[in-house]
Amino acid sequence: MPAKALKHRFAKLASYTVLTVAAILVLFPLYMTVVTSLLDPTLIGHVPPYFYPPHPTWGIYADVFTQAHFGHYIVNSLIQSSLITIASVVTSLLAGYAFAMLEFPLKRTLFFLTLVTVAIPFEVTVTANYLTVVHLGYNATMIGMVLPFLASGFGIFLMRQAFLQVPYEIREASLIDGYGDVGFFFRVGIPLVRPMIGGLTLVSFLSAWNQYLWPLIQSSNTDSLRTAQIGLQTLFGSTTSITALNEYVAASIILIAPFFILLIFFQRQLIANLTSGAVK
Amino acid sequence: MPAKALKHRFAKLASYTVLTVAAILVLFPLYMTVVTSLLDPTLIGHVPPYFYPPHPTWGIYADVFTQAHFGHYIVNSLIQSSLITIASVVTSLLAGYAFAMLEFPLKRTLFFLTLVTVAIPFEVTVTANYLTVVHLGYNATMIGMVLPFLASGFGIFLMRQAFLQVPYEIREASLIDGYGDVGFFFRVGIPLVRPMIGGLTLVSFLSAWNQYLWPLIQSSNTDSLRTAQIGLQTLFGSTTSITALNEYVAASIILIAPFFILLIFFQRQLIANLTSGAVK
Amino acid sequence: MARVEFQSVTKVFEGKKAVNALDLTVDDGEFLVLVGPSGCGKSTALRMIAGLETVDQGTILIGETPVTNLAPKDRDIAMVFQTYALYPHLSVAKNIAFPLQQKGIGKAERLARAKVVADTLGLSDYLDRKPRQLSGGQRQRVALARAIVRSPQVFLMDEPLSNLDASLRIQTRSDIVALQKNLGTTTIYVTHDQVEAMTMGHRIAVLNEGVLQQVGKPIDLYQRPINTFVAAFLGAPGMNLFTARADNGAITIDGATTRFTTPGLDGPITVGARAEDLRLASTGIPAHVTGVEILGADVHVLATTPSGSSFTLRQPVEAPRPELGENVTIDITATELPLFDPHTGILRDEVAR
Amino acid sequence: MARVEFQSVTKVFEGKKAVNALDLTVDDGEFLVLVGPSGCGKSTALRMIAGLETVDQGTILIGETPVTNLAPKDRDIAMVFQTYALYPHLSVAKNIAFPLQQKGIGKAERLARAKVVADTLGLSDYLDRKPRQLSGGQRQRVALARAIVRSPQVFLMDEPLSNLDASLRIQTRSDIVALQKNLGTTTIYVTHDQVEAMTMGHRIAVLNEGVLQQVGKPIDLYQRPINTFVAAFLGAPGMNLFTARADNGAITIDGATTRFTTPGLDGPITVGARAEDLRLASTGIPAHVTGVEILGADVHVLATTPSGSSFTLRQPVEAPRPELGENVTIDITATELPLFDPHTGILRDEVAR
Repeated sequence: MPAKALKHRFAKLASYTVLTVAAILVLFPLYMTVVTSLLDPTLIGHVPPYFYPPHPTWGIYADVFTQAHFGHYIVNSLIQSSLITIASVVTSLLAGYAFAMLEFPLKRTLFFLTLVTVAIPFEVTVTANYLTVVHLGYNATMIGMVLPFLASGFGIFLMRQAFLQVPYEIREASLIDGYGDVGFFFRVGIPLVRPMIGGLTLVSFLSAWNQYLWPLIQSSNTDSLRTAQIGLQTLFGSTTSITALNEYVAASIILIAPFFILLIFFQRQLIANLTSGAVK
Repeated sequence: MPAKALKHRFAKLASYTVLTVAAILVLFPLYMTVVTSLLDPTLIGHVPPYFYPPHPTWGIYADVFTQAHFGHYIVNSLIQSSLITIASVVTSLLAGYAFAMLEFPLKRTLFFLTLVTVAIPFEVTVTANYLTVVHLGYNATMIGMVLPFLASGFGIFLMRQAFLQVPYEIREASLIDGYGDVGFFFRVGIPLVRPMIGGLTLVSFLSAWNQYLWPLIQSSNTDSLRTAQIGLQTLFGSTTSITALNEYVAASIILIAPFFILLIFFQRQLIANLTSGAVK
Repeated sequence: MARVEFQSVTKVFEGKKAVNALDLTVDDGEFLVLVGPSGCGKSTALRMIAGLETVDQGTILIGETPVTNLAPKDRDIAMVFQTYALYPHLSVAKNIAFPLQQKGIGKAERLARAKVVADTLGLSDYLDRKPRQLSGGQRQRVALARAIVRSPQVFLMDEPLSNLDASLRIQTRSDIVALQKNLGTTTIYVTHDQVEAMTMGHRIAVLNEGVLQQVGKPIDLYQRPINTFVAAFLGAPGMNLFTARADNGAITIDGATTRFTTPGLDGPITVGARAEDLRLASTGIPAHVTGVEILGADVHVLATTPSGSSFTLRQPVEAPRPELGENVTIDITATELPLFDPHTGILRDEVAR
Repeated sequence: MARVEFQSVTKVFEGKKAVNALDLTVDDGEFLVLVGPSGCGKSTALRMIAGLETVDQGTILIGETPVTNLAPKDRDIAMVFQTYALYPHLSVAKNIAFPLQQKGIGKAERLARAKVVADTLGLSDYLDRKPRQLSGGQRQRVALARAIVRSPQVFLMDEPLSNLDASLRIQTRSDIVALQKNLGTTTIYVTHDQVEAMTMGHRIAVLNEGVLQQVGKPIDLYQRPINTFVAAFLGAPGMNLFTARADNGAITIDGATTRFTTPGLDGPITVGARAEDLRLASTGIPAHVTGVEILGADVHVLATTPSGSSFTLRQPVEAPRPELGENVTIDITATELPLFDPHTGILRDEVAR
C-alpha cells in the first residue's frame, strides 16, 4: 500500500514539525533567561530585547562558583533534599496504604485532617515547628533542617489514590493466599504503585531543593548549614531592584539544574504516567 | 435493642473525643503562632516556650493596619487574585475539555508540554515573562500583574482528569440527542465537573493571593500596584534575623485570613470531594 | 421510519478489519438482530449507523439518504446503550425531554411530551427522580423513553438488556418487542444472547470476525445454517458437527452406516445434526458418554465418537439416561442432514436423506 | 477435603440481614451450587466461608474446626474470583506459585509444582507471560491453577464463568465439573446462571433475601419446589403459577374444570405447572396468546388467562403454532400438580392428581 505508507510518512513529518515548534516555544523563555543572565546589567530591560548577549559577562556565574563554601552549600542541599525525599516517600507509602486498604476507627476524619495540612501554608506553622525543634535540641542541625518534612500530606494523598486503584479482589486473593498486610505491601502493593512512587520522588526532591524559609531559619546563625538556595540568596542579598534581576536569574539557573537532570532521567516514565488516560 | 443503642452512643462519644483531640493537635500550632505574634520580641525563642503572652503587644498588628495604603494593598490583592482565578478556571475548563473529550493532532504531545509547564519553577521563566509584558506595554499595570497567570497547566490537568471521569457513552448519547461540543460542555460537562471547579477555584485563589516574586517586579516602581504580600514584606523588610520573626508571623496571620474564610465556606464540599473513594 | 442499508462497508481498527465489506439491508419497519461472538464487529456496525464511528470504505443509507458523512444528530436515529448513558444531573423528565431541546421545542411542550412517553412506560411516578435513585430496570425504561420521545426513523440498541437480572430481562424483552410492533420503527438490535437473538427480531444477521455470515429468519438460520460457524454458534447447544465419509453416496460416521444417502457423493464430509435430532438406539454411531446434564425438562447427554467428534444429544427427562463413561450407540432421527465441506465449512448443495 | 457447615449464620449490612440464620451443611467432597437473584446473599455466604466477611451471629465449621474467627489464610481454602484477581505484575508461573511461598516451600519446588498444575490445565506455553497478555479463558485457568496448587480442603468459586464468552463458558463448565470429580475437593460455587445451577452441582441451595429457601438435587428442586419463589426462580422459563379454586376437591382454573382433584380441599389455591406440562387442546383452560417465541427446537407460547395468570407453554417446533392474539384452550399433561398456599406461597401437603 504505497498510498498508505506515504500518508504514514507525512503524518510522522507533521508530528516532528509540530514537536519542534512546540519545543522551541517552550525552550525559548529558558534561552532568553540564559541570555539575560549574560547581559551587562545596564542592558537588561532594553526595548527591543537582545536575543543574544552582545558582550557576554560571565561575572555572575564566576561569582557564584568562586564564592567561599558554595560547593559545601550544594552538598548540604543534596543531603537535606535526599533525606526529606526518602523519608517522605516511605511515610507516604505506609500512611497511603493504611488510608486506602485498612479499616480503622475515624479513618475518614483522620484522612481529612491529613488533607487540611496540605492546604495550610508553611508560614502558618513555622513558629510552632521552630519551638518544637528548639525544644528537642535539634535547632541549627541537619536533623532540625529536615524534621518538619519527613511526612507529607500531599504524598500521603497521592499514595492513597494509587493504592485505591489496586482492585480489592487482588487484596482478597492475597489474603487467602496467606499474605498479611506486610507481605501484600511489599510483594504486591509496592510493585503495583511503582509508577506513582517515581513521580512522588521527583516532586519531593524538587520541592525540598527549592525550600527557602525553613533552611534560612535553621542556618541563620550557622553558616555551615546553608543550602544552595540560602547561599545564593545571601550572596546576592535583596532582589527588589530590577537591575539585580540578572543576578537572581543566574542563581535560578544553577538552582534548577537538578530539575533538568531529573526531567531527562525520568522522561519516559513521566510521559507514560502523566499522559495516561482514564481508568477504562 | 438497648445494648445496640448503647454501643452506638459509645461509638459517637469516641468519635467526638478523637475529633476534638485531633482538632487541638492541628490548631495548636496556629494558636502558638498567634501567641508568638503577641510576644515582646525579646521573649521569642524562650525555653520553655510561652503558651500565652504575658504582656500582649498588639504593636505589630497596629503597625500593619495603620500604615498608609494598606487597605489599598488588600483591594489590589483581591482584584489581582479574582482576575487570575476567574481566567484560569475558564481556560482550564476549556483546555481540560479539549484534552479529555476531543481528538486533534498531537494531543498527547501538547498535553505533555502543558504538564511540563507545571514542573518549571516560575523563577525560570520570569525574565521572558518580564520582557514580554514590557514589550506589550503592560509593565507596571494590573494587566501586567495578572497576564502570566491567566492559564495554568495544573488547572488544565485537573479539569482534564475531571472530564475523563464522564463516561464516554454519555457524550455519545448527547451527540445523538443533537448536542455539539458547545451544548454538551455547558449542559452536561460543566454540571458534572462542578465539584472539581470548586476545588480549582479555591486553589487558584490561594496561590494567586500568596504570589510574591511577580507582584514585586510589577510594583517595584509603582507603589499603588502593591499587593498585600508585597506591602507587608516591604513594610517589615528582611526576615533573616530571628528577632524579626514575630513581625513575619503577624504578617502571615493577616495574609492567611482568606484561606480560613474559604476553608469555612467550602468546608462541606471539600470534605465530600477530597475524601471520596476510588472509582467503584 | 426508513430502511437502513450497508453498501460494502468496511471499518479498520489498528490494521484489523472490524467490519469487512458488509452488505446488508434492513427493511422499513423491520426488527433486525445483529449477533456474533464478542469482537465480531456487531457493535461497530451499529455505531457506524449512529455516526459514532467513521466509515473507512463504503456507504450507509438511511431511507434514500447517504448518511456516511453526516453527524449523528443529522441522521434522525435514537440509540439505547448497554449502560443506559442517562444524564446523572438531570431528572427523569428532563432526561427524556433532553433530545427535544435541540429541536427548538418549547419547554412546556417538551415536558408534556416527555410525560406522555413516561406514562406509556410506567415511569410517571419517577419524573422528578435522578437516575441514581432508580433501579436498573427503571433506568433502562428511561433510556427507552428518551429514544422514543423524538419519533426517530431508526432505533439502535446495543445489548440493552445485559445489565438486567434474569427475570427482568425476560419481561423487558417482550416489552421491547411489543413497543417496536406498536411504533413500527425500524430497529437494529445488537446482542450476544442466544434467546434474544432467536426470539426478538424478524430477521437475524450473524457476524464473525467482521464478515457477515448469514441473514434470515431465526428459525431458518437455526435449521439451515450456511456454514459450520453459524451452525455451531446459533442455538444452545449449537449444531453437532460429525466427521463423516460418503462412499458411493452412502454416509458413514465412525464406520457406522447411517440410513442417509447422497447420490453420487464420495469422500470426507462434515454432517450437521441438532441435539434434538439424535437419540439413543440399540445400533448406530458408537460413542462414549462424557457428561450427563439434567436441565429440568431436558437432559443433555455429552458424548464423543471414537474418531473424536464431540456432540450433545437431547432427550426428555423421563427417558432412561445413560451412565457417565458408558458406551452407547446413537441414531439420527432427522429427515435430512445438511452437509458441509470439511475444509471450508461451507454448506454444500447436496443434503443427506 | 472436609465438610463445611453453617450454624445459624447471620450477616447484617446497613441494618439489613444479608444472610439470615443460615443452616446448611456441605458434605465432604460435595459440589454445592448456591443460587439466587442478585442481592440474595449468596456471595456474602461464600465470602464468610473464605473469611473475607465477618460473621455477625452463628458459627461456620470447616471439617470439625470452627473457623468463624480464623484469618482467611488459616482456613485452608482457595477461592476463584469472577474477575480472576490475578497479580498483574507476576508471570503465570509466579501467580500459580504465589500461595506456596507463604507455606515455606523452596523456590525450585514452588515453580515445579506450579508447572505440574499448569500442565494439567494446558497452560504450559504461557508460564512466562503476564496476565494482561492472556485471553479471558486463559486467565480463568490461571486462577483455577492458583486455587488447585495448594490442595486446599475447600474450593470457593464466585461466578467464575460470568466474564467468559458463551462457547467458552460451556467448555469451562464441564472442565470445572471434571476437575472437581478428579480431585474430590469439597466445592461451593456461586452463580446466577440457570444452566450452571442445574447442571454443575450435586446439590443446589436457593437463597432469597438472605433466607435459605431449599436445598437438594437440582432435579428435585425443579420438580418439587418448596415454595412459589423456588418454583418461579428455577428453570428457564420458571414454573407457571395459576390462580385456581378447589370446590369440594375439584380444581378449577379460570372457571375451567381440570381433571385434577384433591379430596377434601376447598377454597383458593395456587397451582404450579411447568411449561413442558402444558399443551394446546380443544377444550380446557381459556387463554389469550400474548407472544410466540421460536427458540429453535422448542416454541414458547406466552399467554394469559382471563383472571390474569400469565404463563408459558412449551411445544416442539414442528407442532402447529397459535397466532399472536388468538384465544386458545390449554390442557395440563402432568400426572400431578404441586399446590401452594395463595397467601404464603408455601407448598402444601396435598397434590392434585
